[in-house]
Amino acid sequence: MSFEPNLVGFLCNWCSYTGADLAGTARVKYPPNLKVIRVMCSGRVDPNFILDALARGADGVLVCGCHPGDCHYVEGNYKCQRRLPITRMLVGEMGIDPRRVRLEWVSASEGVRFGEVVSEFTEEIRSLGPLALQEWAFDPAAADAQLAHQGGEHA
Amino acid sequence: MRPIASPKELNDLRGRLRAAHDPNHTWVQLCAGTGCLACGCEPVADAFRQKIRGEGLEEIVHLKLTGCHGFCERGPLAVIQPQGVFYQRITPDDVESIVDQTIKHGKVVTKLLYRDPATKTRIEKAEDIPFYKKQVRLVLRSNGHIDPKSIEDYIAFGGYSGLAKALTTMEPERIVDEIKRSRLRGRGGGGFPTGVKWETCRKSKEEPKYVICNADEGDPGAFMDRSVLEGNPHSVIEGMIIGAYAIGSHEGYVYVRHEYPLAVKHLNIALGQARELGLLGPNILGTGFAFDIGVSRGGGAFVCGESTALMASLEGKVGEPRAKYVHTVEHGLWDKPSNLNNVETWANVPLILEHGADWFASIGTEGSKGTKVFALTGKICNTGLVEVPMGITLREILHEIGGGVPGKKKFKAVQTGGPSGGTLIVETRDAKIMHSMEEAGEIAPGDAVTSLLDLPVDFDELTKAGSMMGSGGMIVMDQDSCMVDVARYFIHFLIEESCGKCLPCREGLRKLHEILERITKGGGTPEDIQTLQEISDTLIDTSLCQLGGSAPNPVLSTLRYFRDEYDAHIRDKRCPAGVCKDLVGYAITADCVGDAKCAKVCPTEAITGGPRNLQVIDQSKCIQCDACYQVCTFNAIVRVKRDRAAEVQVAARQAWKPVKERTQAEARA
Amino acid sequence: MPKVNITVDGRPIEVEEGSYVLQAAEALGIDIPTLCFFKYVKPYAACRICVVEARDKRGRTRMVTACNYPASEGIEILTRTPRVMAARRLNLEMLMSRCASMPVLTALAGKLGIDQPRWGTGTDTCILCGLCVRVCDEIVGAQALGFASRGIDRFVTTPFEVDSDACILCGACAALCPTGHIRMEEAGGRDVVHSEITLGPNAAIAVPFRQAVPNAPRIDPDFCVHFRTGGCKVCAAVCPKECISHDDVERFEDLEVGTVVLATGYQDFDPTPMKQYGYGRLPNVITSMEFERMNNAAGSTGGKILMENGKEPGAIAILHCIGSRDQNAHPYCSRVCCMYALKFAHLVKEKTSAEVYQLYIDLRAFGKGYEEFFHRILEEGVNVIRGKGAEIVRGGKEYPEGTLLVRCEDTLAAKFREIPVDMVVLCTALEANHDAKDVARRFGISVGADGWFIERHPKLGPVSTTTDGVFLAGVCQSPKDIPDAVAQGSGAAAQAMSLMIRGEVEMDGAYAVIDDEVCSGCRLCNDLCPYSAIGFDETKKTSSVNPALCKACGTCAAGCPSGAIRALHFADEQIYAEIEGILS
Amino acid sequence: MSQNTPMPERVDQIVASYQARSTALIMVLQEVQQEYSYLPPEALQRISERMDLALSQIYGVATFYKAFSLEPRGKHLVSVCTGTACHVRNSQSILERLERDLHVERGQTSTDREVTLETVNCVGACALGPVVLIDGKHYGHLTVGEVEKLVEVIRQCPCSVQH
Repeated sequence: MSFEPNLVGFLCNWCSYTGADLAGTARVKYPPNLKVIRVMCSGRVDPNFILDALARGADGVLVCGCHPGDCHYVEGNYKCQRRLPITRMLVGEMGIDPRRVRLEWVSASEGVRFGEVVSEFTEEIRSLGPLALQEWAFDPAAADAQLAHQGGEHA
Repeated sequence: MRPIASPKELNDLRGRLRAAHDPNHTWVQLCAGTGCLACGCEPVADAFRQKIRGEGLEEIVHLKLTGCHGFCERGPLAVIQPQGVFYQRITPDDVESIVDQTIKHGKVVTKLLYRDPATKTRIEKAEDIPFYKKQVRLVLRSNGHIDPKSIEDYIAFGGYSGLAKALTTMEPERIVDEIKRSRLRGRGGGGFPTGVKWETCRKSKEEPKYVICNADEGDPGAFMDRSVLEGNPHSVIEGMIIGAYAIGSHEGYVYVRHEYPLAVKHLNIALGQARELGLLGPNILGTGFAFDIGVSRGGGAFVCGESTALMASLEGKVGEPRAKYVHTVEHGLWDKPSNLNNVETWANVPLILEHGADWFASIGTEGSKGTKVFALTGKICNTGLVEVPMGITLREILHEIGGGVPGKKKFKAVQTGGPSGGTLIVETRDAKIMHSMEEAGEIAPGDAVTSLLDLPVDFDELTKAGSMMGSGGMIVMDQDSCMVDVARYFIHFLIEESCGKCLPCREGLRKLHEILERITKGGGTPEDIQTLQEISDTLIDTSLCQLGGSAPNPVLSTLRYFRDEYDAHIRDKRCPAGVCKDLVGYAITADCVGDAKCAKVCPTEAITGGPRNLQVIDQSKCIQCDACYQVCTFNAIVRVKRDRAAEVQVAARQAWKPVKERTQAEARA
Repeated sequence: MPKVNITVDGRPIEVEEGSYVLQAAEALGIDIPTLCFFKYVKPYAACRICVVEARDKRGRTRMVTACNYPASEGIEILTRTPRVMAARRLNLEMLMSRCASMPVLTALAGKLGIDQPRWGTGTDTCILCGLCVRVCDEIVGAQALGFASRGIDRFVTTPFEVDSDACILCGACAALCPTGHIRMEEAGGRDVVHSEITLGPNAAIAVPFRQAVPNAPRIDPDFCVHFRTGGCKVCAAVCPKECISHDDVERFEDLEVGTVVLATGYQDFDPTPMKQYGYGRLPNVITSMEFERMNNAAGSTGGKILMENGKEPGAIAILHCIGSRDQNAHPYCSRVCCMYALKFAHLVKEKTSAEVYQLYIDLRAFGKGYEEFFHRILEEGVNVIRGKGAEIVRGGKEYPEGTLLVRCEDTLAAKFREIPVDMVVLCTALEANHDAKDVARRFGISVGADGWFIERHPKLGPVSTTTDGVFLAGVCQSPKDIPDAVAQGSGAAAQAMSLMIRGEVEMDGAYAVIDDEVCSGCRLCNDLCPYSAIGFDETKKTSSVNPALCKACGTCAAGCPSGAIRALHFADEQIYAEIEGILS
Repeated sequence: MSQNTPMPERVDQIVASYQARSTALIMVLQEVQQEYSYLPPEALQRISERMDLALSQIYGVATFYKAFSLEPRGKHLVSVCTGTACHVRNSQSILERLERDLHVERGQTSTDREVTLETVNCVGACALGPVVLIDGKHYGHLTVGEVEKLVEVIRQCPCSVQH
């Protein structure tokens, strides 16, 4: 069976979360891979959240916010618009394909578009394959043990 | 000089000074008032100094330059003490004989003695001279005797005893009472009871209070205040200190007229000496009473004789009077209570304190107490300063003291009180004058007329008769004065001296002068008399101060007594006294002896005729400058109506004979 | 002051002791003529025209001047006795013989019954009443004038009869001079009318204009003499309620308020830079506000439409969109000009017989009854040209003097046209106040590119702003006409009232909190917050959140480099837990 | 005080000697008049500053009192007494002759600055009436004829102005 990407989505409460809700009520078909975390504004999304999600096994992270100018908090989405590219650069430098982190503006009325975004993102991640950071995640306890083991040799 | 700390010390000093006065020394009391200075007493003094030094008599013969003796006509003059001989019209050359004969040998230089024109006899002692005999010299008592620049002289002569008595034995209220009981009245001319004035000033609540001496003496022809300040400044200072103590003032001012530099000098010297002796300043006579006097020189403005204008001038402002609805004794200098009196009034105060109010009240009449100083000037034989008891008649002053009108001229009028307020005093029984008074509606024809000349000198009497005491200037006029010109002169004087603030005075005086000038130039019309009357009434009614208020007096009194002269000018275009140039023509009569003195002085060579011949004035060239009339000793030149001059000279030509051919009688006529 | 009883012409009156008799007569309505009296300077009593007879208790009568004679118990004042009248008449005749016949004197002569002054009239124009000297000394305090010389030569002058540098050109002497002897004149010698003097004596205290709000007089310090010389203060002395104080100074007051309604309005666009319209250069080219002012009955022309030379214009052009819908000025439409332009056209038609030309791009008569008004204007014969006025130039020799040519393209007739008119009204744009940005920053709201304040939401929140408690009303939010402004104002007031009525602000649970221990004081978060809810504590050197303003969007929490800010309900650990939960 | 101190300082000294009391204005003006025989405009300006008095008040005082003159006076001062006493002794004719011979009107200064002719209302020497003062020296009992002699006296009288 093909790889099912495990996606995390941060949706802003006023536009994208309402948009997702509209997609649901409008029976829009879109893959279920995206697991959603509601935040009050896309500006709340801290780059650490994205890294933590990836670290915990997410294959891709989608951040959605209101269109610029529509933000319920006036400037929240502008801040997100500045933070995401930097996060993607950071992720890229860590050896993770930046495309695994995506920012989309979805307004409350764009239920259909939300579906398309999720589908498109899922397919894109599917093509990138699993990230599976755990394998090479740093296990502090193992590292200690190994160190102790090596220490013996070096001591 | 140590300051005197008590009245006893003052008496001791007086005792010492009197003891030092050696009776067998000789004092030459030479008058050095402004009048005598003017007629040359300086060279006489120098001559005395040289003579005394030359003869080595410095120890026993002393030259003392005193204040004015009063007899200005006979200056330079001196009194040799202790003999008391009175020499007059002394020239520097006479000094030689005075010292040699009188001082060394007690012999009298008859040439220098006063010759009484009536009795033609020489009089040795001053008090025997008619000029002095009828006088009672209180304010001027020490004028001829003390050296104004020495306080010791003043003290030796009894000075400051009144002050000592007042400060140490009397309460201020009692001093005010004393002055009230003496019934002393203001000598400035108004005659307001001095005691009442002091009392009101004392009672007003505001502080500080000022005591002011009005020495502005703006009336021309009046120099009594000047003589007192020059001759005896301490009497005024003492009076002011007593007044200040009585009223409760600590600051005094003497406002002296700009034209009196000598008075300012002597006053300042006296003030300095008084301060040095502790008779002025923080602690007077040790009694703790503090009072000082500042001298302020006027700026040359007659209006500053008026109290509120004087105070404005003292405040450094323009001498503009202000309404007297609030009296200056309550709101005067810097709006504080200020008691202003005339020099002569202040000079009387020490006498009253020294001799008591009853003594003072014993002199003078029922309404006016004490004496009054008059300045006798103008057409009078004995020009000078006269101090007479109130009640004396003007006739006595003019004829017995003044010696009548010089040069066979007829007396016409005497003017008292100066330009603002002055009125004429005339021989009201004179026919022409009575006629004029009838025309002016003053008296009904045939009414009895009070003779002004026989009125006693008294504030109330004179005012009742429509005249006034005035400041004391007494200008005598004879037939040569044209009354219309006199009125015009006074109005012109006031135009120059008016402050110009209030409309009636400024515009009224201009109008009066216009009319009077027109009359003197022959352009008068009958209605002018009515207009002069109306303008005068308005000035009296509405002028802000007394300068304007009393300016019409000279006009009204000349109109009242000399209406005929006004009619002569208006109707006949003739000036009876020959003064108004435009109406007068000069003509030489047959009395001319041909000495051609007139020709020499004539500026336009209008007189021709050659030596020892009848001189003739060319009417076209004559500019009526009066030079010939004044120089001709034979009264051969007459001033007649302009168009009659030629006629007179034609008649003269027929009647004229050379002097040799004239009979004895004709020559003498 | 104790009271005294006196009688004036037999009529009793009680007055203060020492008060002047003239005032008593005035109170009784008895007229006493004066020449040198002025209520606000000390009486001088120089003219003596106000003499009256005063009879004291002892029956002695004397002539006194009413202006400064103090009232005392029981005196009787007689103002018209023959003696008084004669004195007044003669004094006046004497004055008239020196002075030229001037209104003040001939009027007084008439009153005193003098038809022919006895000595005729003279030439002087100064009656030496001293009013000028006293006002300059006692009221103005400049003491530039004074009397000189004395007696009949007395005259009023400045020192050495040269221009005085003490004179502050207030014109008080000229205003007070009863004969016009003193005139105000420009350095060039041209006579100056009082109203033109910058420091004119037309009272530096006045109600600015009829409908001023508040409708109370105010002092203009630049023109008030007191602020120049420390003198005067006549207004304070005269005000019965003593409500004038000259030592008030402008001061800033801090008001503790919970709600603010910003209604700071707009300012007119200045068309001068647009050289093509010749405003300020060509005569009779005026802005719409100036035209509006001219039409105001309390305006300078009393409501009449007049050209600068005072005549009625024959033709008027009204140019729309000057500075509006213009890439070089303001791109936005100022919304109100079309309708007031039509109103102007109607006013011109109603008040004058002038031709009217409306030059518009699109006529926006969008409001209720607006379109009907537009048609009515057309029926009144207004020439309506669809084409923006391009340029205004002076008419050539062939046109009468003062004609202006309006060059424009009539797009409907597809022709270039040059319309000769006498007056041009420029409907200038409404632009934001020059200090709009400062005001916005002060109140924590934001300003759009066009300078108008930004409302909370263009559709749903037009009267409030993103900062709670700050509301907007009127043109400061965007151009609008009076009905809209009133509507918005009412809305803003209502919303403000809703907050104020409650008395406290309802906050939902969520807001951000800064931990002082962790906060390094980098102040990064201060600018992050669109609601300026994060302030900086100077003493503790740490930032802090004002919970009432915080909208709990959490942007600051995400931006804080040291993680010192906790966004309640969406704290970091909560989100991490969510992440862990969905990925486990 | 020495003549050569420049005028402004000299005026300051005079003002200071009266402690700049505004009430001493007339005395200050008299000393300045005494020093320079007239009141120069700069002096009045200086006094206005030093005594904190309005120039208009000072100008008023300077033109009110006859003792002050705003124009420089002539080398010699001839004062004819026109008081009443001298008037009745015909000082008018002497005044008119002096005006004719000196070619200067009363109250004016001759164009060559030689002589100032002024009238005074009584100098207090009425016995000598009619009296004329030349630079402070009295000449009494004058008649119109003697005026010519007087004019010579004025011309060669050495003393400069002091009165």
